[in-house]
Amino acid sequence: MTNAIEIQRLCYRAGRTFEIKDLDLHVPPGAIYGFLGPNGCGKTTTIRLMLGLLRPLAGGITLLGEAVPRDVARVLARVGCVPEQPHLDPLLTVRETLGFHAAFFPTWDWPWAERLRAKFELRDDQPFGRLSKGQKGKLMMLLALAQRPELLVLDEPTDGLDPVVRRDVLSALLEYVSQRQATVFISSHLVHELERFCDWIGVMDDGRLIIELPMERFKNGIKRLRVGGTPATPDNPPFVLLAREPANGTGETWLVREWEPQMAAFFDACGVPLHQVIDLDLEEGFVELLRTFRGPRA
Amino acid sequence: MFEHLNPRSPIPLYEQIANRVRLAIASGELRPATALPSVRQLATELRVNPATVVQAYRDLESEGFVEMRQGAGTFVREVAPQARARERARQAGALVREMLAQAGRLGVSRQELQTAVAEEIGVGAP
Amino acid sequence: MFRVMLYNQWKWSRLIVLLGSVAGFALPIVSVQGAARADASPLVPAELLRTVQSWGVLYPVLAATLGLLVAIATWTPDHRGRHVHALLLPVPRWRYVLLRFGAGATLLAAPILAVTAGALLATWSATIPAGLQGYPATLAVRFALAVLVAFSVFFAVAAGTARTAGIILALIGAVIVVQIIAHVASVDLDLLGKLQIVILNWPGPLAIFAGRWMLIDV
Amino acid sequence: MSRTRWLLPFLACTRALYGQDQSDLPRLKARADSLAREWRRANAVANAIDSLERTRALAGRDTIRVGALTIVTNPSPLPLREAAGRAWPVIDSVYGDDARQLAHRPYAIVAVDPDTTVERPPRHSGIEVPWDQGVASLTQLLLSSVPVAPADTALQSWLGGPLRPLADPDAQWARVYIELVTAPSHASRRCLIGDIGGCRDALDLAEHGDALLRWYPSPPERQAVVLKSSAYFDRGAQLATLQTCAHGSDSACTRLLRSLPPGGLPRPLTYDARATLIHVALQRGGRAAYHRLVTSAGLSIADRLALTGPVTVDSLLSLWRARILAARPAPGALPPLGIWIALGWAALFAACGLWSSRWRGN
Repeated sequence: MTNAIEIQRLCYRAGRTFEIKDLDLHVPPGAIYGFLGPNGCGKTTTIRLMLGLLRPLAGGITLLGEAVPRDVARVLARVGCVPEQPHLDPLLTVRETLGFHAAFFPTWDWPWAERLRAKFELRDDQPFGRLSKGQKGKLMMLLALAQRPELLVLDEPTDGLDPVVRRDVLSALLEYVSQRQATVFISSHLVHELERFCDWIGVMDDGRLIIELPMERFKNGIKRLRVGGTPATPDNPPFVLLAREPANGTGETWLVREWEPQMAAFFDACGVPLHQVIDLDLEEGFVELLRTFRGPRA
Repeated sequence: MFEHLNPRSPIPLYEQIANRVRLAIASGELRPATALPSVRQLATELRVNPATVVQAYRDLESEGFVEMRQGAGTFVREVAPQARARERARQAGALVREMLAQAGRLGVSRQELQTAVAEEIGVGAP
Repeated sequence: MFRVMLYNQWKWSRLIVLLGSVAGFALPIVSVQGAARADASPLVPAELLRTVQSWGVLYPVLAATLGLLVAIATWTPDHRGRHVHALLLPVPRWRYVLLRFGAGATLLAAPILAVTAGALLATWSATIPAGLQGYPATLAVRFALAVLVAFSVFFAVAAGTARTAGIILALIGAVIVVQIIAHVASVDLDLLGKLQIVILNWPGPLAIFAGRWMLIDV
Repeated sequence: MSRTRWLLPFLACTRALYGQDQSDLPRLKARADSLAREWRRANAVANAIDSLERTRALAGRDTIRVGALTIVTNPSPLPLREAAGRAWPVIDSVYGDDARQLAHRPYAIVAVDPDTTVERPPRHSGIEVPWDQGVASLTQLLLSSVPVAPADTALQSWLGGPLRPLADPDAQWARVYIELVTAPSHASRRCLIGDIGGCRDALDLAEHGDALLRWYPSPPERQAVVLKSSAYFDRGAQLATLQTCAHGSDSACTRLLRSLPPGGLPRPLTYDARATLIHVALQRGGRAAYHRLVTSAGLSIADRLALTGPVTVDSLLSLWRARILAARPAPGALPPLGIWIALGWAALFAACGLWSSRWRGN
């Protein structure tokens, strides 16, 4: 089966400074794809390009097998979106907003929408403009889910929401995913949130995708190594050496990617003393990755 | 039962979930034929990827702790007492290994650790 | 789809539509008030024509105002959301624009019907002296067309960004500036006059607004 | 005019006469005779100069003949021949046999530079026409200045102007319809409704009775007439009366209208109405009708019209009325394709709504 989202050599430019250059991105079907990156790195722009809200300068975007932006109107019927800003008509009440949205989506599921509304404690007669930020966030997720999409594209769906609301929103999302094998593309800068449920990770910085890996490989592969002495950089290591810096006291700390436990043998073979292999969680790994990515150029 | 899952731990989440179930079965907290929460319930509740839950249940099934009945759910199997004891012993071993690793990072020596254990548990004298 | 769109726009423009309908209903009735007396005085026809004509100026004004306000109200919900929601709906853009246009035009049917009703009532209740005739249907059709043209003009302008509106204003400004320069340089160039002729005469776009709007005429 | 130059010494002479003794009348008579002779001679010279002037102005110029119509003009881009071609049938239909006299009464048209800043030599005869005029306006010009002998004063004063072909008959008939409907006069109202007597009153063809009461029998009408010509009464001693009238006093209004000189009372209908009536009579009467009309001076206007017809005035009036009713102008409505044109524009503008930079916007 083809990828749910496939982006090839995507280029876009806005203003003088911001640019997305040769972006490649692949979201396998059924994946929950965490899209990470610092603020202003181009995540939102990428998502807007993906949804046909912007026109790329070059490159191809395919959503669920359909070309974007050419066939975006057709494919949007199968895609649930939560854009970064709530953007609904402020005069319509919750009920009317649901009605408006439902009229455009052939797959709209009223009973489920009703259940979610009750679960999210949204009142029918409240105008969208008067909803709190958390309620708006819940309503946005409700709209995206109740249309029963094959693909969910969520841009910071929990940004600025309090923990309780965040938990409700994500629970609803995961409930939907477990019912239906939907693909989820979710961007967030709350890394630890993604750590719970993403099985793919893409990290973006400065308009480029730095890394795109299954979550386990990313998490297990990025390690900090304590190495004795200051050995020469080994030739053709089986891992990717991202950075090396002197540790306090003796030796050095190496940051490596694509590490596997049996690679300790490599150090034995080189005669370099490997003192310790330190695990990193997603957030640490992400931060280290960004640091080393930016380091050489800074 | 599934509180304190730690997504930041290097131990994968599915492993953590499976562990909790194994422990509960070993300790008798989960009786045989008890239904485990459905994948959907658990994924929703824990806010984890449903695939993670599925993998945890698969592992448990292959180890003989649970059986997955098509369309009905996942149920705890009758586990022989020796197997339960073996599991408890395994868990104990894991706890100790974790403790040792922690101690290593903190620079606590084996001797000191042994003493502390003896004191905390209250058996054996130096 | 159309139903929800219509409802959505109704929420935004109901005040305009209601006030427009009231004004549209009242205008023909007021325009013959007093002048259409039952007595057969030879003074009545002239007076009636004068009154009807002076009130008649208000029909194109009402039509243009309604078109403008409803067109603005048509796009306001989308402008508020920076068109994100609209662009994420699974309909082609032309269909969405058509839905918006159709809903706006449908809402404008209310004031148009009000004018029709008012005109019929006014001509029916007024005593029209010999030699004069009431033209409620013609007036209503003309009003409907004027409203529609005004709506579609402002609909197109309001659909654009501030930049689009800026371009339009700049074009108008450029014509005026060229005219002024031509005047200063005493070049015989009457752009504005020509433009006016082109726009306000048949088959110009705004010709429907020009001319006399007479509910009662010879 | 050149003639005044010759008149001045003559006036000076007559003035000097007053100083003379009353007794020597024969001498004065002889003197007056000699002055009259002098005047005739001077007049003859003036005429000779005028004709010389005309000859000079048109010397070596084109002469255009269409039918009996003769136009003398200088070479210019004016489409005179075409205009004459259009004007001639109209003129012929009005004047009938009498139109032949136009062969001896040419139009003198001087085409001039349309640029008003160019200085022109003074001219004393001929109609100056800027040479950028179109055929339509030239035709109008030819129709409005037909050089036939003017009709007698009785006819002209009844008509309220010279008798001419109708320059724009459709518009004139339509104007008369509106006039008939809106004139603030009971008479014209009656005429509209179908009372031929009313038509006769409104057109000032009745010879007996008080015009004021026939035309404007009710106080509001009289007031309306006064107010319509308030500029005339708005001075001197009449100002106070005018104000009283404006406040609703019928006696004041009547007094004001009675104070007008004979024939000064505003008539209910204007020149157009009476001109169209004459044209009905001319058309009805055939090619000799115009001749009958101008040669019947001395009779009443009604009789002259009847003679021109030659039918009774009443049947002329009913013909006239029927034609007016038929000429009811179209109300200010849509042109035939107006609906489709407007719908087309609306569709076009709506389509412009598609071309919006919002789509795939920022």
